Amino acid sequence: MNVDETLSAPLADLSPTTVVPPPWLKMLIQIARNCLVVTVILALLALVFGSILRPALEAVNVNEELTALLSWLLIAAIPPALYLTVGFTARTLRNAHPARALVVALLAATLVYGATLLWNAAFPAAQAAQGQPSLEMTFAQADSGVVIESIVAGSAAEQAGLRVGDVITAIRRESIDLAALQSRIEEEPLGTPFRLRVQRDGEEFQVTVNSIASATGAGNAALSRAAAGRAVALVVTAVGLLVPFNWLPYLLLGVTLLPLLLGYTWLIVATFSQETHGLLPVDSTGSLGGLTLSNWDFLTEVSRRGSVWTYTLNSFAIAVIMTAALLVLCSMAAYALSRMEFRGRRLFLSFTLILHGFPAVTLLIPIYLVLLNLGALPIIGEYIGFNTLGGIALVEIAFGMPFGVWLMKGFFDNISWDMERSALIDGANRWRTFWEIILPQIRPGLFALGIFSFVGGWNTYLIPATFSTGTRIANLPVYIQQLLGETNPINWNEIAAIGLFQMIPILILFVFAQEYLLNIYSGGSKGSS
Amino acid sequence: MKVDIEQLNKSFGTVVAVHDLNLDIRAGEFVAFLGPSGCGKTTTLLMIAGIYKPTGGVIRFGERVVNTVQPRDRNIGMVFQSYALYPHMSVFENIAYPLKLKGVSKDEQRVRVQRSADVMGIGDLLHRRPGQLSGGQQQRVALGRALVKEPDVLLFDEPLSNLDARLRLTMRGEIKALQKRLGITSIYVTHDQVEALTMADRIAVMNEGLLEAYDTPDDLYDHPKTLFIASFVGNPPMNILPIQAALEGDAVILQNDALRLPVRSERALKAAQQHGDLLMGVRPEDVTLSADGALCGEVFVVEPLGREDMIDVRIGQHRLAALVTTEKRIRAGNRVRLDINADKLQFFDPASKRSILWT
Amino acid sequence: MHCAPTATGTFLGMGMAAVTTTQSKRTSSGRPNLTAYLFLMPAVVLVVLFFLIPTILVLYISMTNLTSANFTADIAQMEFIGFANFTTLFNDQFAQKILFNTLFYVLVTMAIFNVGASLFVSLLTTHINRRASFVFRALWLLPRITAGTVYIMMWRRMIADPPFGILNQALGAVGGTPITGSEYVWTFVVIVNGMIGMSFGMVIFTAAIESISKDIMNAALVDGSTMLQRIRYIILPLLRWPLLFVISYQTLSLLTSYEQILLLTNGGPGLYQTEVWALTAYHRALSNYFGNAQWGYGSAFAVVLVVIGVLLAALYMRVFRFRDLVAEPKIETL
Amino acid sequence: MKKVLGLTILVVVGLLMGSAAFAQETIDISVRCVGGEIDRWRCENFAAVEEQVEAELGISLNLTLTHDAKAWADYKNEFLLAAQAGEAPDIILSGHEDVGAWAPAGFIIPLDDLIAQHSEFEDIVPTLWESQSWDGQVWAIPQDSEARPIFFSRLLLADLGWSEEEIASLPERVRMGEFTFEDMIATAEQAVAEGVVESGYGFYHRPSIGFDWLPYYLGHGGEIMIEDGTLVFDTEAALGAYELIASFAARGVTRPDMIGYDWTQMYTEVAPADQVLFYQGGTWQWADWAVNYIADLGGNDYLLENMGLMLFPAMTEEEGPLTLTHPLSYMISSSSEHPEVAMALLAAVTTVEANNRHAIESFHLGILNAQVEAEPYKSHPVLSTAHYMLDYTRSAPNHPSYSAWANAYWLGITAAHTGEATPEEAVQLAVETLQNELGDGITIR
Repeated sequence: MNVDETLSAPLADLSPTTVVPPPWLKMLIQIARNCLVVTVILALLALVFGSILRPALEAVNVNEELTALLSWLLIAAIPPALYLTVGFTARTLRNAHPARALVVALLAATLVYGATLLWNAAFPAAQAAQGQPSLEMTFAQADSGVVIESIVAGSAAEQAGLRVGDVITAIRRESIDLAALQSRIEEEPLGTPFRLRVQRDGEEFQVTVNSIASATGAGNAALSRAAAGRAVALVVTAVGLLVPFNWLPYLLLGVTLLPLLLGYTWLIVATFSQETHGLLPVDSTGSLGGLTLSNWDFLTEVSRRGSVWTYTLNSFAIAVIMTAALLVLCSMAAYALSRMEFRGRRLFLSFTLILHGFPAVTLLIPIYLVLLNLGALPIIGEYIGFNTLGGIALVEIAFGMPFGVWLMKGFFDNISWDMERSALIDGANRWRTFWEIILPQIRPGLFALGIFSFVGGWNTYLIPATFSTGTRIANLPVYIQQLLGETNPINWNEIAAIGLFQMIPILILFVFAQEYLLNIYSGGSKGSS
Repeated sequence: MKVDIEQLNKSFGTVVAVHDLNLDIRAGEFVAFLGPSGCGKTTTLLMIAGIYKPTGGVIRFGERVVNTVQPRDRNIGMVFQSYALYPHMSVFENIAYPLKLKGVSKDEQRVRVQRSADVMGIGDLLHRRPGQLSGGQQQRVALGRALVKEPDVLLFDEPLSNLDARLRLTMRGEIKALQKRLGITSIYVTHDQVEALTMADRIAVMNEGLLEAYDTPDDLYDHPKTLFIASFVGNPPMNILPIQAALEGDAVILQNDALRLPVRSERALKAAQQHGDLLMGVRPEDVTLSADGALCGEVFVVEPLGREDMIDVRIGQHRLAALVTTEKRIRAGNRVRLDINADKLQFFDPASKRSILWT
Repeated sequence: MHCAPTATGTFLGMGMAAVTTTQSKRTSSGRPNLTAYLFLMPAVVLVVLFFLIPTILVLYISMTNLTSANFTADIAQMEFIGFANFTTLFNDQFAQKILFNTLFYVLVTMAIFNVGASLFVSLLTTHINRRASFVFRALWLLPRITAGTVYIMMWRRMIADPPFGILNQALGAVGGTPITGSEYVWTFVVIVNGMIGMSFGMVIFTAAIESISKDIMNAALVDGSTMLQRIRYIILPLLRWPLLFVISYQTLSLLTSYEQILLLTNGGPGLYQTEVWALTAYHRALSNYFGNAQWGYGSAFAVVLVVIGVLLAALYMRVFRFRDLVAEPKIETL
Repeated sequence: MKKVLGLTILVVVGLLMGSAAFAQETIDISVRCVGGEIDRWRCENFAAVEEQVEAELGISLNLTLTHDAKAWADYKNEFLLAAQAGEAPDIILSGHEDVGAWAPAGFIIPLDDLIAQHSEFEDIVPTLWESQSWDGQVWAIPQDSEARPIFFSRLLLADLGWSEEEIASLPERVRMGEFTFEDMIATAEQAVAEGVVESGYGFYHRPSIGFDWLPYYLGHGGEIMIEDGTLVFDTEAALGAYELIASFAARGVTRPDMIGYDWTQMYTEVAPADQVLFYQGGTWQWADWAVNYIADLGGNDYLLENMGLMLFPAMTEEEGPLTLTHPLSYMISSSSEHPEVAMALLAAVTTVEANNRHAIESFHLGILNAQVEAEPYKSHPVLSTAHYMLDYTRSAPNHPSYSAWANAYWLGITAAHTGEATPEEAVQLAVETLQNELGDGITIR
């Protein structure tokens, strides 16, 4: 049991000894009431999304599929939500009378199961009632292919000229085995034409047979899947009730994180595979396997686009310049704004705030003109104009600045005034106070800003993509995007490797400095929260 | 170095923090600023330190007007309530910092820091970081740092309020002794009257930005000039009762709706000359149990203070606190008779809230 | 006993802000402090170069017919055409659709992810084992620190058609019918952006929830409240301010950020299906298949955003409790 | 000591001056190209002729060749920004239609005078020059040419029951106008109905904006620019095009989500010739497939066996079959300090030898008359069978506002294809957009 059990026991009743087990009837009524409330709420929400919002959005010409999806999800959420409701309600009983709790839970869950079965039958699973598609034949697996065992008399298959004993080798041009054939028939909608490649007496010919609804075994597959799902939910509910561990938050968090986990897993798997089908590494023929290190050849290769290290160096240069400049700039400005009195302070402060939310990315057009003019400056123009690393870094710095000043101001605001007064009395001027006394105090802030700036500079795409030409000063994200371009075949696996390579410094920072990263926004909002 | 403050004013926006303050602090004197929190005493101190700019008036160090002099050029030392040690520097670096800023050579820094640290009894802690020190040790470091540059004026901003009671007592004595030994003009801000009374040569009592009194501790205690001083100085606080005084023969009758008290004393005579309503003050230690006392009331709270009990007696709708020996074993609900030491009575004019004895 | 607030008083800032005209006069009469200006200088230069001048420029360019065919960096040579671009913009048959797309995108992403999911996750992670919660939160931060190009590549693979798509593989495993990315394009646009956006709210909400004093939570526990009651009656009311902060800040972020959409769908598929306003500005001015960039017209789109941005930022200053920010510095020396 | 120092200084100064003098003869030329790996000769040809040109002109060249696979929009934008910043490469490869925008903007220079100095250009197929001109001047040198035919899968046609002869004669029947576009769609429909291909796999087309869409408009008798140089939008032709395009998905021969479909995914399906019956693409894609998609099936040989290519079948009787070419061209930017050197380089790569390297590897059509007669072009199995198509090609005009025209046309296509608008509404949409953006600059017919 973890340390802060008292605070982390979201579902448990807090004082087991004082719980008086409520009468059975009362508990069941409570369960029923809770179930009803949950159902009504979810159904109402589904109604709002599906029947009200959706047409409303349609009327104003906005895509409505999200609301459709939501309403569908809400309906789908009803059975699990009911299980949970039962669980929540019966849980109070758990600590006092575990055995009784289990009985109540199972009883109630069974009731709910029955109810939702009816509900589901009335709702979107309607297609199950249509019946399974069938080719009106039965098959058996043989070495040479799928052998036709029997054909319904007068069926389309018979009319197409198929006979018992014919061997089906492929649908269209894909060779097929029994299991694949059956699942294809099951999955394709009714009336789908199946182009069968058939062998008879060493001759090959093709026939087309359309699938029709079969009278037997209607919709059993879909229903049994649903039933299996419910059984799983039932077991989860029961286990959740009895296992003295707060499993629910973990489950919910895990589920919400799933897409991310899958995505990053793919990234890693892909870098070591010839190709991937979903998360599985496959070779060029599409069968499992094909693990390879060749995707990492880019590390040593010098292609037409140059070596990846050039891009890495550019990325690094942008990130480092940006980090260094932002640290100095933001801490100086924030120090003045936080701790100094001067005319125009109010103006500056309000300006910082407005800049904080200013839509700077929409200003790329005029910023291009500014860069052109900067580039025309004598001497320094060569380093900070359009199509220079300095120019790109400068724009990045400017864009990152409002947030940085804001963040650092929050940190400065929290420094003790006595400390600074003391330094002044000890004989320091403001600059020394800032440099020797205050800056060392806000090291966490500097770390946070530094890491964040580095990550930002390392990952930046839009600005280098817009303000650089050719590949001379392009950075890794621009390089990667360019490999994903439409004029080139996309080698996903090599790009995944480059992507992972690009992520390595970030991941290292992530592992060693995540607390600072997690602090980033809280530091910034401290000044005003 | 003597410090003179004339007509000092400070306002933040429309809020007046310090109003027409006049003070003279003699060279080598130990002056305490006493008052409830937020009364302007710290603001005054920070003006002396040069952290705040006075809105009006003059601050003089010796003959030099320092109003616009930077803090670093005032040659002052200051000890803060929060100690304000630099957490990223060792004790040595902390103490040496003022010297470093002055450009003192490394060798001399070492000597002077060691000396200062030895004086404060932290000579063996120099390599530590402030975070590794106890509160008392940190306070000593802060003091060492303030002293190391041999300041002309030493400023204390409630330096002991973060320490526990025992330590506070020790430090109190040490600071007092040190100040006497070094003879540095010192200004000490506190809201704790015991500290002020025990340490200071003179105490400036401030209230709502105004100077209420500026006197030696004894005078403040025995001859409070205002009702505020009387009720603020002294613990437990002085009893204040509304009263009318009338001469009746050679006795003075002090009476109100609930009590009638004939007394014979010079102070009472003086009060009797003032007709009408008065406020009478009497310290709890001057109220005694007496079988034939003129006052009679019901005890409703007994607070044991160890050596003595403090009892709260209700007389009519008035309350009177008294210090009595524990042996009497007085319980709440007892009816007691009380007498008052007539020579220690104080009298105030209810309108002006000033003493009618000491003006 | 009432005592006038002094510099050490905590409510100085409030006192300052409560005073009106005479007050601000005094504040602005602070001396022109050279040191402070030196500290601010570099930041100010950048602000002028990359915020102030561009804003003025974009206003001007939006009133010219600058295109790649008559392109010039010299302002004097641009052909001034008044509000013609804005007339064209408002007559554009798709402006309305793009506007609704933008609103839809901002509102839905905000509601489901930037506020909804982030609140959900912060509530969950603050109620589980500390170590585990740290891991979860850190994982949620990954999308934000992954380069947009890599992140989008990941998602393109996620929603690819069979046999490549991860999602379709999962669907296939449970017997579902395959889906195509373009069918659910808005869903994915929202999810992809939301997963990046939600870490912001999560960090702030988590900090706010954790800063709620343990005493209050313990008191609620002693009172016998359930977790849901604690969330409803203690945590959520205390989160009012962070919620406002997140909503106002993220509205602007969502409104003006388009990099992910650019990389994921580039506004398509089909007829401006996922085109948002900021992306249109980019498309018009900086990305055209046939090579003719309409800088003036694109700027008109940008100007609309700038105006909305400034208005929102002003609103947001109120939310940010600007008064607290201008609390006077407690050192006046120099 | 002093002597040594003096000597050192002397030597250093001498070296510096020497290198300066040497540097004077080195001329920096930068070239920017775009395309996939198979298009590498677009840039690499310059490296191949570097020494030859150095010898010819007696100079030392320092070539910077930049070749990547950027998206066209980004690529063109990059040049635009660079040109205005004075940082444009000396030679830029881009679509010929950019002449229409870049010439009036002053980003590229007219080449008439320079062309006259080099005899290499005389052999260029005369029709190609038209697309390089604007305002009576030539601004670009053709780099390659191509046909954008329709590919058909021999495998799937056979599955459908077509005989060898029928399949083999298909291109010719198209050329004669016997096999029309409607016949093609009907064939695709039949293939879907019989399960030879899955629903939506009968006919694939480009999934995004591009030139491939013009044949639908042109095939219905549309004109884009008339002789006096004004842009025209022919509503009747557009309606025909949109109706046809809308019918693809409606008749189930094309995926409804074809627009926005992933290129790589599409090629994966098209290249093996066993899933998609007809595909509208470009010759260069053949080379791409052979190398990048079906190398392990047998590459080029596999394609030759299983894939064929034909003109766009006739959509109307009057227009007959057609195809489109979109020549890429080299242009010289106005920020180039050595246009004559750049031109010499261009002349050097405009030879049969140099251009064949590109044409053969990437399956682009030749630009020189002599090229067609020369080996290995002459005997190249694909190029030789496609070469007749040059007689049927059309191309886009060079006009500063062509981009607006094409964008509006594309809007209608998207609207019609996705079913968001009826073909009539789609025409209206395109017309309104054109009028809104171009005002008087467009004639609606």
